[in-house]
Amino acid sequence: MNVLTLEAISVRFGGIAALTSVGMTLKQGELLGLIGPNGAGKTTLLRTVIGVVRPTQGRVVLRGDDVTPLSVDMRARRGIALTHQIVKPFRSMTVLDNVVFAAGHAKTGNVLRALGTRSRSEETQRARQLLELVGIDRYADANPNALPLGALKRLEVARALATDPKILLLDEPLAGLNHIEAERLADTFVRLNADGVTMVLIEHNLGQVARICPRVVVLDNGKKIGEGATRDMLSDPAVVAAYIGKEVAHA
Amino acid sequence: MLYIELALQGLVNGSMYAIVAVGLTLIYGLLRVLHVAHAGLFTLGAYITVLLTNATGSLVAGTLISMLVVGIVGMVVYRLLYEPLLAQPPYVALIASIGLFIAMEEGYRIIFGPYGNSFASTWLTERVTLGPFSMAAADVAMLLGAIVLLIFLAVLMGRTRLGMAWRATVTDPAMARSFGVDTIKVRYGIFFVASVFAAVAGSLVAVLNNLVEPTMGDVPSYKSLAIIVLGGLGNVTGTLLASLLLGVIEAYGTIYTGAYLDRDAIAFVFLIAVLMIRPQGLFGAR
Amino acid sequence: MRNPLQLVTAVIFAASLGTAASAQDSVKIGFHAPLTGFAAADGKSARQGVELAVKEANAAGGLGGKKIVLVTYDDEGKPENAIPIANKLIGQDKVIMTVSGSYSGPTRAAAAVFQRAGMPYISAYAIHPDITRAGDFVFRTGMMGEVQGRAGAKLIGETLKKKKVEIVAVNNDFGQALTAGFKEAAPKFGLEIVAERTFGMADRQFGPLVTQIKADNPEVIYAPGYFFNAGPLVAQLRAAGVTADVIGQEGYDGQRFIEIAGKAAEGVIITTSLDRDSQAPATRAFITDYEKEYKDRVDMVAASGYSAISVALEALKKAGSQDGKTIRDTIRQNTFETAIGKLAFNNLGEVKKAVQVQVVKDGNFHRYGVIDDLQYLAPPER
Amino acid sequence: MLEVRDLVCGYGHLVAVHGVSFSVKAGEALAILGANGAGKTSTLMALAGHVDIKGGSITFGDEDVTRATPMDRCGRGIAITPEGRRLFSDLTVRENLMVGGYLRSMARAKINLEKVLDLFPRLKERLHNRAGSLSGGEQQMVSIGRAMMAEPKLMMIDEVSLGLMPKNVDICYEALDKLRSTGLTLILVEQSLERVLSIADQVCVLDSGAVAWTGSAGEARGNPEILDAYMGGAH
Amino acid sequence: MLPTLGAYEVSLIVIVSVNVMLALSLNIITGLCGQVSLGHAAFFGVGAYAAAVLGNLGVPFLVVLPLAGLVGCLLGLLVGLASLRVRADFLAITTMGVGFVFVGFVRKQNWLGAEMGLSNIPDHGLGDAGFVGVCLALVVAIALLSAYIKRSWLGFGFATVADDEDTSRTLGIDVAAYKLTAFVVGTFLAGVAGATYAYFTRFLIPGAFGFGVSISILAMVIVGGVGSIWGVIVAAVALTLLPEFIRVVNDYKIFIYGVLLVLTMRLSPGGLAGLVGQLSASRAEMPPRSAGAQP
Repeated sequence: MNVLTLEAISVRFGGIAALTSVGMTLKQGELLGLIGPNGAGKTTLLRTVIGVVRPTQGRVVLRGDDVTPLSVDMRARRGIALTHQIVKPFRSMTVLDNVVFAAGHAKTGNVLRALGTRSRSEETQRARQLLELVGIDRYADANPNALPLGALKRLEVARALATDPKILLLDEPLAGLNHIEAERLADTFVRLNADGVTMVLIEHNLGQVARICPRVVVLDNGKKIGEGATRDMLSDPAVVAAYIGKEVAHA
Repeated sequence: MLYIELALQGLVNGSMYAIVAVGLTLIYGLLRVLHVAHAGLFTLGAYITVLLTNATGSLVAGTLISMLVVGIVGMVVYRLLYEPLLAQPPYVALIASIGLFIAMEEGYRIIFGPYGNSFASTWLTERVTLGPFSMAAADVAMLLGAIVLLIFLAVLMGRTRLGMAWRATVTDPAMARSFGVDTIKVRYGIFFVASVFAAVAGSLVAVLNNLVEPTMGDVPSYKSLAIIVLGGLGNVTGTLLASLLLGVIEAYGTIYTGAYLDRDAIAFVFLIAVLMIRPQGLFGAR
Repeated sequence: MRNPLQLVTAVIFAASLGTAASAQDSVKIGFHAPLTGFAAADGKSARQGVELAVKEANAAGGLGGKKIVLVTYDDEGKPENAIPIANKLIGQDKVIMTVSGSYSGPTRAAAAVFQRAGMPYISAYAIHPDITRAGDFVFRTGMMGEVQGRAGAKLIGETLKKKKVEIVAVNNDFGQALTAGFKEAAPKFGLEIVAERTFGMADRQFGPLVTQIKADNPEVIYAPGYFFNAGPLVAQLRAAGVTADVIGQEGYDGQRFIEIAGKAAEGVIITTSLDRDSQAPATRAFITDYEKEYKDRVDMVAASGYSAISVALEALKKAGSQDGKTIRDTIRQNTFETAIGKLAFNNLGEVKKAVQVQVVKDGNFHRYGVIDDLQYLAPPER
Repeated sequence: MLEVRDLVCGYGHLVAVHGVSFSVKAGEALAILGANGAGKTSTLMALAGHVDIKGGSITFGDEDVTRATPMDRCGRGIAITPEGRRLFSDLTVRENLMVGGYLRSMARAKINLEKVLDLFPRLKERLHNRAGSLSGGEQQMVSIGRAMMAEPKLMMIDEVSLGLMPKNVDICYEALDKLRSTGLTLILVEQSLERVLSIADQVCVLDSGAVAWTGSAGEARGNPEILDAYMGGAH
Repeated sequence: MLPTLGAYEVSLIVIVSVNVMLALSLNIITGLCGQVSLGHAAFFGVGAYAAAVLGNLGVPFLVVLPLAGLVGCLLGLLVGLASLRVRADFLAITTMGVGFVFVGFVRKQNWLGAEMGLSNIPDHGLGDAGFVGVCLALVVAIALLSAYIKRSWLGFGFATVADDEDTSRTLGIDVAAYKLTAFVVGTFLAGVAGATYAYFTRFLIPGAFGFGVSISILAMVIVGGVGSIWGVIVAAVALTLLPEFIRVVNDYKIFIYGVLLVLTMRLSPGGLAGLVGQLSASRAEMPPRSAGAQP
């Protein structure tokens, strides 16, 4: 069953085509890799799915419903979550509160409801679990400004997970992590995926992509140039020429 | 004919706005601070010019010394007020700046008295005739002053290495330092140039009105904030165009809609209308 | 950082000592004016006028041997400040009457407080009609705005015999009140109002307005405003080649107007309270003493402040009592010789007096005429 | 050439590095490795002069530069390619590079500009584009080029491969290799072990703000388990 | 109820109360929700004029209070809608513009007294003690409401909108609803403060709601410490009474006020709340605002 279908998405920024008629489907429970050169339009595609970017053409269909006209927050409430490539923690609050807030999504959906409730104990507990899950629980009470980039990347993941997403869009979550840390976080993704969270992963760490994503979509220059089993794609001449270069990744 | 003359008068006013606001937008671009006290330096420039001109008999000498002194005071303001607050949220510097502006205006009143000062001899009635148009000499001086200063600024910012270093400092001061740009000097430099501009504007306004008062910075203080927002905060060209546009709109507005809204309200109705259509200002923020 | 704070504390301390020092055997009179803010120039003139009068009265022996002490507060020209000031003057400072050297906003707000407390209150030069309507304890020695507007119309229509008038008024209560009075009286003098325009208090550059006035081509420009507007306006009008007569009012009245406008000020005629060429002893004494005391020229506001407190002191002397009602009745029943002429008050507490017409000649204000036609100058009785 | 002794540094009250010592000889390439939060970037930024140094010393050449300003360090020949590249995004590529050569004469800057363009021919057609409009790979090239413009003796590069596609990583490493062959001293902070060990001579592994292991790149390549022990972070 | 109070004390308490209400109301918009407003006096003015008009129509004071608040928040809703279009400094200047347009509009409206102002606002009929009681009750109620909002999930949401509204949106926050709520609540309370003011001075002129008033309200919020309820209350009381206590130094009063603003910001940029925070706890110092641009 397709949870998410992108129908011929085109995006233009001030006359420059960022995406040209990109179509793609995401199956329930899938862990899809989204790869391609820098500037290929991967991040733009994820931002179109969550609604930060409005497509000039095409539709975003979530479980059969056209969500293209919906705002970002409405899409988030339908279960789409995004981790930012350029980290965006709430810098005025602690790492823990960043996640607590996201975990309170049921209370913050309606302004009156939000005004009527004060208890944060459940959400705090859940947030601590999530910080532990991504391995940054030792930073819980720190200010995000004091964290190294890799930890902030993981905070993005924990905060997105706190919204209990059905579809998790991960934009380079492994950047800034060394191979051991990356492997550990990738394993976490696999576990979550097994628990039923559908995921799209943008990542240049092809080793991890090859390890955890059965299927990838390859973008180049705003167009889809390939889609299929990860192993096949990583050896596809067009993909190698555009993306991987002369050294074949250690897949 | 009337329309053209109104537009010309609007441009004269717009030129004054431009000379004040360009400095403000430079400083905003550099520090992200709404430097309200800039208008206090404008008033200081006017006072020094009037007092020195009356003492020495030379308007040129008075203006030049005023530019120098106000430029230095501008650097002092940066050093004592803004530099220690750079790490704070911008509204902290805003309130500090407003406090300084209030204290400056009151200081002028206490020192120079509330009645204002005038030149011993005036140039107000001198006129320049150009074809069918005839303008007060002071108006022409304002227009020419604005053109000269703004060309100077454009060349400085766009064509020199110093200008490049300035713009690099605006984007990322730490990195600019790492490549040898002395960002502290750059900041002093910007404050000096911006404050010199304020002094020139103050001197020109002093000549134009033959009146320098403690509160003469009030209108520039908020009007130039509106202008730099209209121009797209930090955008120098945008600020220049917004100044002239606002000058012209006020000129027509005071004549044709003055019965319904006062001059400030006309300016701000225009501002709000523009921002609702273009939230980043007429010419976009940098 | 410690030094400025110490300085501040020292100043406050010294100042409070200063007020505390003068205590018994004295009569306290309250005074408030805008000493800071947009109207600080008028506040300073008013204060100097009032202080001079008190100084002279004390030199002449005070009030029955008691020293007169002036309690002065700055209201910044804001109504909300005037209320606590009025209450403080009444409750804390225990003054026996108060003079306002302020604009209409603060004066109107304070008037209600003094009325409620039953304390006589004299406004020196505020123009708002509602001030005296606060009640029978409130008096005004200045002209109501409407009255002065009517005088302006009479001046243009009867004395100057001009017809086509353009009104160019400052955008505040002063401008609005004068315009209203002028327009009310204009038909009676056959005046044709060709256009009516306004400018802001803060405006000093009138380029577009001047261009438009030139196009409107009036015979006379009636321009209610203050010296700081009028100086640049008149200069810019003349610079643009507009030769129409400019008629001003008491807002122009001061040497600063002439200094700002320079030669352009020549020939400008104003309606005001002070006649500089008057031979009346009270006026001559005031002008001489003021210029000697402050090394500065007199203006209308200083004269008004001086005269308002002269009325207060004279009334206190005549009443021989510190009771509010007695003082009120004394003011009401008497006439007073002041620097701005002979003053008497009607039922509402409005002054009945002549309007002085002055013209700028050779860099000074001089007498042009007097309008004492009570048909047009009579203030309302209720 | 560079001697770091007992370096303690951090932001405000927060101490990120407690007592790190290492040295780099002229012409050498040192790789600084470690888990996230181990203090690698802080160490590099401290060497560039952007972090409060609370203790220890940094000697460059024969001179103590512990308290030197970033401008001074640049003048002495230390250049940085920072994490996240941090280009002057409103300036053009050419202007970015010229700011890199700010302390050099105009003539020298022009010669150096040619060198950068020889190394990264792709930047030629981008010279007048805004740096902010470039793709990640191109930005990294500008960042390396900008550091080259300063004519450094020591170049510090923080995570050159961060967010870059494999092909661009290759291009950047090739460029670094070429620079190294000209005798330039390098300090590299990197997460991709394999790439960095192919170019480094010496390795310094940090753990929780302190040096956990140092040795030659050869040793490190031979015993990956040594490194792995410190890569997992505090768990 | 308060038998020993003289008229002077009563007038001070009322003025302080009005300013505390204004500061707290702006604190909801600026302090909690991060939308800096330089035009808060407009909502204050709308409330005051609405109260004057309603009062003159014979509506009793206690009914006028909430109605004035409603009129205030009607304008607040409009400005809130504008806040969805423009951000940060652009919003600050837009709200400043709203302030100027409001004053410019009233200046020309004869039915609102135009330049001559509105006088003859009826007496509130509660007597001094009753009026003071209403003022204090309003202050307490608004303070409690602010404290409650701050601790609720609504306040939590405000904090994220203040911090980074785009990210807040990706977490499912209807940013528009939150901002509008902040504006509606804040401007309602400003309108109530306006009504209180109108019945206090019983005389309104457009100039009483100008830019300077907006600035002084914002100064109270920032000197108190953005978002801190007790800090804002203390600052509002202090900044209102300061000129009153140094009235004896008439000539230097405003000068001292300006200098104190500068010194407060210079010595304690976090305002009173920040100062107390620094003194009481050994909290880790926050590193400076990131000066560098993101790639």
